[in-house]
Amino acid sequence: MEKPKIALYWCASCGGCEESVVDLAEKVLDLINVVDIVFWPVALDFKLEDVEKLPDKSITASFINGGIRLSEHEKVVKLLRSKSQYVIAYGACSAWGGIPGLANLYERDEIFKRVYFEVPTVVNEEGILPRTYEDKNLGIKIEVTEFLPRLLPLDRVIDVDYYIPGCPPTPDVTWNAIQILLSGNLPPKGSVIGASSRALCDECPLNKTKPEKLLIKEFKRVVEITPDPEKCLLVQGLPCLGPVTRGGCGALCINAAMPCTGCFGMLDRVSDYGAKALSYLASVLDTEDEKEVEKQMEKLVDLVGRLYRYSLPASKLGGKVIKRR
Amino acid sequence: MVKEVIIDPITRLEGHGKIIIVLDDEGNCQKAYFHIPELRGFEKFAEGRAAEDMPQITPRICGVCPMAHHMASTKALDDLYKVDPPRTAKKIRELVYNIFMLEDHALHFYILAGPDFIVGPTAPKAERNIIGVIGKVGLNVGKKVIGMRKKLRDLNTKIAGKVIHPVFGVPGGISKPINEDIAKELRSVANESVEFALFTLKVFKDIVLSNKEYVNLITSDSYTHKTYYMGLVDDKNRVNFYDGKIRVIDPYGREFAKFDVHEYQNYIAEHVEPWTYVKFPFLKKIGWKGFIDGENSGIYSVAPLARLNVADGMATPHAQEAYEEMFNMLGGKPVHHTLANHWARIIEMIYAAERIKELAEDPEIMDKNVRIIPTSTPSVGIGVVEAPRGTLIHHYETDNLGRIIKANLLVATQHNAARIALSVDKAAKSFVKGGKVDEGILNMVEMAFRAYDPCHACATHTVSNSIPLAFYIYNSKGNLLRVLVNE
Amino acid sequence: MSEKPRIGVYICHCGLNIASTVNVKEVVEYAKNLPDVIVSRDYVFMCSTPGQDLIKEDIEKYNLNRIVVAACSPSMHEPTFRAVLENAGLNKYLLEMANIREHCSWVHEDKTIATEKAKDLVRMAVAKARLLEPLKEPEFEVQPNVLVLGGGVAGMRAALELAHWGFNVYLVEKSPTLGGRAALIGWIESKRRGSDIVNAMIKGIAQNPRIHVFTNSELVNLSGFVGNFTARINVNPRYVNEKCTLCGECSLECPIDVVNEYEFGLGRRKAIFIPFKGAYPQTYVIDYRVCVKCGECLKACRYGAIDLNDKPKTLDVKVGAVVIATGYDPYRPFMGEYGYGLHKGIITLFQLERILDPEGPTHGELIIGGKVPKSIAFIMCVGSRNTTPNAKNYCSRMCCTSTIMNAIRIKEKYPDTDIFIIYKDIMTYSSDERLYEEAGKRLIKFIRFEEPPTVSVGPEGLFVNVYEITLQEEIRIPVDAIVLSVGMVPRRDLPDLITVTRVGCGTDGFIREAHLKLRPVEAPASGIFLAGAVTGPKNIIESIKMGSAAAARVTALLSKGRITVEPLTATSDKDICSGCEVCVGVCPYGAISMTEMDGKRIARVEETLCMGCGACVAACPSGAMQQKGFKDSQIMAQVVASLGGV
Amino acid sequence: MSFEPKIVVFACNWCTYAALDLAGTSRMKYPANFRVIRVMCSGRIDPQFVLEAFKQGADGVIVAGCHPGDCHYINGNMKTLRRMTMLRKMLEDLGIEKERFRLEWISASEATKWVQVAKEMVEQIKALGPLKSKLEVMV
Repeated sequence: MEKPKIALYWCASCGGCEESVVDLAEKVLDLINVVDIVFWPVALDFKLEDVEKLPDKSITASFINGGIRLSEHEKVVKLLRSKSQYVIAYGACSAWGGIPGLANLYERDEIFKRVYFEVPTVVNEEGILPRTYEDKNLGIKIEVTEFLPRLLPLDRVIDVDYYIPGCPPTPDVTWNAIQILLSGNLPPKGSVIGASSRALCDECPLNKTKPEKLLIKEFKRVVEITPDPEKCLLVQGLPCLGPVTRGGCGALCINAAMPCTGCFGMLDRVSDYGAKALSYLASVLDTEDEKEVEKQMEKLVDLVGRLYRYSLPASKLGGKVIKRR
Repeated sequence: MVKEVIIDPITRLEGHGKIIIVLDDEGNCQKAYFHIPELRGFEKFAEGRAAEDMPQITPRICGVCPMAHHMASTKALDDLYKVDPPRTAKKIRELVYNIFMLEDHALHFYILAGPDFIVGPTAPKAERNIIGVIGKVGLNVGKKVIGMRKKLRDLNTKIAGKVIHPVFGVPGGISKPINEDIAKELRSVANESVEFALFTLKVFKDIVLSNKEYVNLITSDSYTHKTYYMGLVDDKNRVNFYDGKIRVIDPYGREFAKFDVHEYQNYIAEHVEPWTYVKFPFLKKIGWKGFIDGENSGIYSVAPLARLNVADGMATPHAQEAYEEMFNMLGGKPVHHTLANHWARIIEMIYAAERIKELAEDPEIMDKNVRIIPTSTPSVGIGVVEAPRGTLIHHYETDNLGRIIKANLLVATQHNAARIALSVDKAAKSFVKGGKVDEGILNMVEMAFRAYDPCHACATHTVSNSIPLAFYIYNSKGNLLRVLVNE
Repeated sequence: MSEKPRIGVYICHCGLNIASTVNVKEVVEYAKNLPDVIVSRDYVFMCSTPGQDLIKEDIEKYNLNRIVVAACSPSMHEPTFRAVLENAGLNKYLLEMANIREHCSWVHEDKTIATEKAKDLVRMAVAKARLLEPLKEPEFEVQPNVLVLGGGVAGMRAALELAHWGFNVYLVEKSPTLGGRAALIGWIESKRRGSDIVNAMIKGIAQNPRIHVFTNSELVNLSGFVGNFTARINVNPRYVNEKCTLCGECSLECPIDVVNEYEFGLGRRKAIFIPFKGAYPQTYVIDYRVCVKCGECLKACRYGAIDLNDKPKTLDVKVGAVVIATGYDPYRPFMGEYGYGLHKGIITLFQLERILDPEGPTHGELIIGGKVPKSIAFIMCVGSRNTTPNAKNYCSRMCCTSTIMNAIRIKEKYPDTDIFIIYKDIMTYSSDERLYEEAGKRLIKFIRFEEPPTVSVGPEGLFVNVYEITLQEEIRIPVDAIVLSVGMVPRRDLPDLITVTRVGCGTDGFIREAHLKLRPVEAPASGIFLAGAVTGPKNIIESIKMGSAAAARVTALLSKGRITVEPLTATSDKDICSGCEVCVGVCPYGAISMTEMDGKRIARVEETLCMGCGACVAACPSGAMQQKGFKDSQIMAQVVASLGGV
Repeated sequence: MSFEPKIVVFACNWCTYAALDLAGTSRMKYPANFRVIRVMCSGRIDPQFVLEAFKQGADGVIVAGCHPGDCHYINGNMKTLRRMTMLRKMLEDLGIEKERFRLEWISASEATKWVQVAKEMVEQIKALGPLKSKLEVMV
C-alpha cells in the first residue's frame, strides 16, 4: 500500500517548530521511510500548486505551525484543510497563538506606528506605511497581504483535529505524536497528543523537595535571586508555572534552574490558562492583606505577559478589549 | 483592470516572495520590486513586558537563530542593570554561542544551500534537498552531518536549557554553572567539531572549488555588488561573534567607522518602502539613495562575507589559514561576490570549532561563580552579537521596575534586505531584455538568495528559507505580461 | 453520568407571592423548549402535599432523572423537594432549584422584567441540572455532648432535657449566675414569679452530674462541623470559691461601687457581690471587670473563700451540637425619650418589675423616685412599632401583658392609685385576655393613641399629653410617675456571637431561623440550634417551650450516634493530579494529604474532614480537583446560561 | 430601548446569597440586571468563571462573599481576596474597566448594602456602555 502523505506548513512562525522537526535528526530518515512528505516549504521544493493539484483529503495529515497573522496564512491553511484528512496544530503558536499572540495587547495601528515611525532608527518623513501600493506613474498595484486585526490560533480559522504542544514541541513529543498518528488507534478529536496528561510537577525532579504546606510569603524575580537548583523554584519564590502547565518536555527549563513559563500550555480540564495560573499563584501566596497582595503582584511585573505568554489569542478574551472610538 | 490581472495570480501563489518587474517601452526592466509578506510587531508588544523575560520572548523572532536573540537580549540586560558578569559566565556564554554558530552554519551549508552546489544547480528540484545531498555525498556523510549537529545541539540543551529558545541567560551571568559530566562531553565534542569543520572545508573544496563552473559562478558579475560591509571585531580587529566593536568598511576596504553599539543610532538608520513589510537599514552618514550600490549609497551588507571583509583576520590558526586562502584566491579584500558567503561561512565554522576547543579546555569554565545579582535601577540597555546572518542589536528602555517602555530591534537579515533587492534588480536588468525573459533568472535570483541565507523570520519575523518566488512582469502600460514561478 | 438527562421543571406560584409579579404560565411554556426538558408544570404551592405528589407522579410517569423546581430560596425548601426525589426513588442531589421568589418576584415590580428574569433563572437551573450527578452522603460518628449557650430559662430547659436524654451538656453563661432575665422579672399567670421557675430549674441543674456549668464564661471560637464541633470557652475568674457562706462581710468592705445591672440601673452594688438571692453558684463573686484587687475583701472573709490569684482559663470541648439561648436586652430609652432620664418619676417597665419584687431595691414597696405615686401613666410600645424615630418596627408582644399584669398588682396593693394605660393597640393574646378584662373591672383607664403621646417635665410636675381619639381632643394628664413599657431588642453582644458561630442574622438583628415553619429552632448552619428570645421577642413560657423543642431536635440529630452530611465535598482525579501540592496548603481543614497511587504521588481528600468550601478546586492548577455538586463544568454551564446561552 | 447591562453575580451560600434572600423577604427593590450563581463559599470562585462571563457577554461581574473573619469556612474569602485582587489588575491590563468587576463583602444581614451595591453598579455600567461591542474586535 502507498505511504501516508504528510504536509508541513508554517504561518506566523519563527521556524523553531521546523527546527524541532529537523532535530528528530536520524529519525527524520526513518520518518521518510514510512511517509511521503508532499509539502514542506522550509526543506523541500514542493510548491503550493502541487498541493492544489492533489485531490481533497488526499493528504493524511497536515502539521501546521505558527499563528494566523496575515490574510495569506488564512488562505493557505484553508487549502490544506480541504486537502487533509487530519489537521494537526503543531506547537504553541498554532495551538494558542504563542508569543507573537502578545501582539493582541495592541491595535494594528499602534503596532504599525511603532515599527514604521517611532523606533529611533527609522527615517520616514513621508509617513510611508506598507499597504497595498499603487505605483501611479507605472500604473501597477502591489498587494501587500493584510495584517489581521488580531493574531488567531489555528482552530479559530479552520477545524483542528489534534494539538501538539510546546514552544517548540520537543523531538520526543513530536515523535510520540507521530507514533500515535501512525498507530491508527486515534484519541478523541481535539486531544492534545504526544505530551503528558498531567502537569509538569509530575515529572519535575524538584517536586519532591516541596514542604508539607505549599505556601509562600513573597514572589521573587529571576533578577533578584540565584535559586538553589536542587530545590523547588516555586518554594524559593520564583513564580514557576509548572503546576498549571502540561508535562512532557522533561522539565528542560527547570533543569537549567529557570522557572517554567508554560510553553506546553494548559491541561484538559482547564479552559483559560492565564486565569487558572493566576488563581493558583494567588492561592499559594500566604497573606490575608490586600496591600500585601498588591505588593507581591508588583513582583510578577507583567501579569498578562507572564500568565498568557503563549496563549493570549486562545484565552477567553483573546487579547486586550479594544476601546471603541 | 490592473486590479483584475494582479489579484488572480496572487491568490494562486500565496506564500511566495513576490517580485514585480516593470518594463519600459523597449521592454527592458525599468523597475523591480521584491516583497516579503510578513510582520509580527515584536517592537510593539515587547512594551509592558518584564525586562528579564526578553531573553525568552525575543528568540521567538527566529527559531532558526534563537540563541542569537537570546544572547543579544541577555547582553542588553547586563547593560540595562549595569552589571558585569563573572568571567566564567562570559566564557560559557561565548562557548554556547560558538556551538550554536557551528551547528547553524552546518545546517545552512549542508541542508539549505548545499543542494545548489553539491547536488548541482541543474539537478531536478525534487532532488535538490538534504535527501539529495545525502545521495550525492553518501549516507555516511549525511549521518555524520546530522550526528554532529545533534551532539552540538544536545550539548546546548544541557547548558542553555533549551536549544530552540534557550533560557539560561540572566542579567549578570547565567542561571547555572557547568558540571563535570557536561565538561567531559564538551571536551570530546570540541575535538570532533574541529575535525568536522575542516572536513566541511574539504567537501567545499572538492565539490565546489575543484569545479571551474562554480568558481566562475561565484565570481560572475551578476552576483557582485560593491557595497559597504559591517561586522563585529575584537580589540585586534579579528572576527568575533559574541562581543566587540562594530566595524564598517567602504567598498574599497577602508575603515569607514568603528563604534560601540551604544552609538548605533548615529550610524544606522532604517528606510521604509510601501510595498514590503521589511525595513531597509542604511548608513545614516551617507543616507538612503535608493537601490543602488557603490560608495555613495548607504546600502551595506552583513553576514559571513561581510564579517570577514571588515576583519583583519581570524583569531584561530586553521581559520586564519583558510581566511588568507580565500582572499588570495578571490583577489584580496574586500570580496564583493555574494556567493563567496558560502566559503566565508565555512571559515567561520572552523573558527567557531577552534574557539569551542579553546574554551572547552579552559579550566575556568568549571568555576561555580557564574552570576552577579544586579543592584542598580534599570533604565536603558543595548546589546549586540553577530548572528549567523549578521549583526543583531537589541535596545530596551524600561521604567525603574524593569518593565519595558520602548524596544528597538535591528535584526541580521534585515541589514541585507537592500542588498538582496539589489541582486533582484540586477538579475532583472541582465535577464529581461527586449521584453524577452530568460527563465534562468529564477535560478539566478534563488541562488543569490541562498547565499545570503536570508532568514526572513529575522528580517520581518517569518522564515522563508526556501524562498519560493513569483515574478510578475508588467509592460509599460501596467498590464501583466506573464507570471514566472520557480519550479 | 451515562444516561441521558430527562428533566422535569416545576414552577411554583407560591400563592400570589410569585404569581403576582411573574407570569408563571409563560415561564412554564418557555421551560418546555429547554434542552432535555421532558415536562414543565406549575402549581399554586409546590411545597404542599399535592404539589409534591405532582412531582413524584411525574418522576414515575415520565421516568425523569433530573428535577428543577422554580420557587423560593433553596434555604427554604431544598430539603422538602430533595425528600420528594428520595420518595420517588431518585437520588436527592439530582434536584436544582431556581430562586424566583426571594431573588425575583419579591424584589421586582415590572411583571415583564420579572418574568424574563424568571425564565433566565430557570434556564440556568436546567443548564446545571443537565450535568447533575447522583451523590452519596458521607456518614460518620458524632460527639454525644452538647454546648448550650445561655443560662436563662430557655438554655436551662434545653440543658435539663438533653441531660435527661443522656447527653453531656456544657452550659455556658456569660454572667456570674444562671437564671437570666426571668430570675429578675416576669410573672406567670400573675401568680407564679419567674424566679420561682428559675430556682426550680437551677435546683435540677445543680443536682445533674451530666450538666457542666460554666458561669462568667463565653464561647470564643467554634470550629469543626455538625456532629464534631470543637468549642473554645473562656472561663473568667470568680475569685470566690464554694467556701463562701454568703455572710456578706466582704461586700461591706469593698470600696468599689457600681451601678447594679441586676436592678436595671435602679440600685448600686460592690465589685464583690451576689447578683440576687438564689443566684447560682451560691456564692459571692468578684466582678473581674471592675475589681482593683485592693484585698479589702480578703481581710474581711473569715472562711478563706477568696482567692485573688484566680486566673482566666481557656478550655476546648468537643460537642456534637450547639444550642444558642443567649436571650435579649431590654430596650433602653434614649435620654429624653418620653422624658426618660429627666425625672426620677419616669422609669421603665423592667425597673417597675424590680420595684414590685420583694427582693428588689424597695423590697416590693411601690416607691418611684423616692415617693409612693398617687397616679401612674404607662406609655406602651416604647421603642417598638415605629412609635418614635429610633424605635424598632416590630412588636415585643410580652409588654402588653406584662404592663397590664403589673398595673393590676399595683391596684391589688394600692387600690387608690390612678392608673392610665396609654396604648396604641393591646395584644394580650391567648389566655392573657382575661387580664385585660380584669384591668377594666379595676377601673384602670385605657387611652388609645394614634400619634404617640408626649411627656412634659416641669416644676409643676409630670404630664402626659395625648390626643384622645374618642374625645377628639388633646388631653393633658398630670401624674406622679410614668412607666415606659419597653420591648425586647437583640443583645448588644449578639453580633460577636453570630460571627463566632457563623449563623445567619435576621431582619431585626436577632438570629434567623433556618425556616420559620419547617426548622423553627435551627440555625441555617447545620448542627446549631436556637432557643428563646435570641430569635426574637418571647415571653417566659414561649422561651421554655422553645428550649424543650431545641433539645428535642438535638436529640433527634445525635441519638443515632452517627449522622450523614451533605456530600458536596472535593475529590481529586488520580489520572490528572500531578501532585503539585497546591491544594494541601489551601485547605483550611487539613483534609487533603499526598498519597502514592500506582507509582504516582497524588492528592487525596479525607471526606469526613472536607467541609466542601471548594477553595482547593479553584486553586487546583490542573482541574484535577473538583467539588461534587459544584464542578467547573456545572458552574460554567450556569454562567453560559445566565447570559442567554444554552 | 435603553441599554440594560447584564451582570453576573457569584455569591457564597452563607452570606451574600442569604443577604439577597433577606432583601427578598424584606421586599426591598433593586434593578433586575443581575443573575446570581450560588456557590458554597466565595473561595470556590475560579477566575475562569469571571472571564467566561465576560466572554459570554456580561457587562459586569460581582464576586461576593462573607466579610473578612466571618467566612463559614474559616478563611475561604481570604483566598477570594487574593485571587480577585490579582484578577482585577489583570482585567484592567486586558482593557476591562474596573467598574465592571467588583469584589464585595456582604453579610447575611446586609440586604441594604446589596441593594445599594446593585443600584450603584447598574448606574456605573450604564455610563460605560456595553462591553460586548468592544469584544467585537475579535475576528
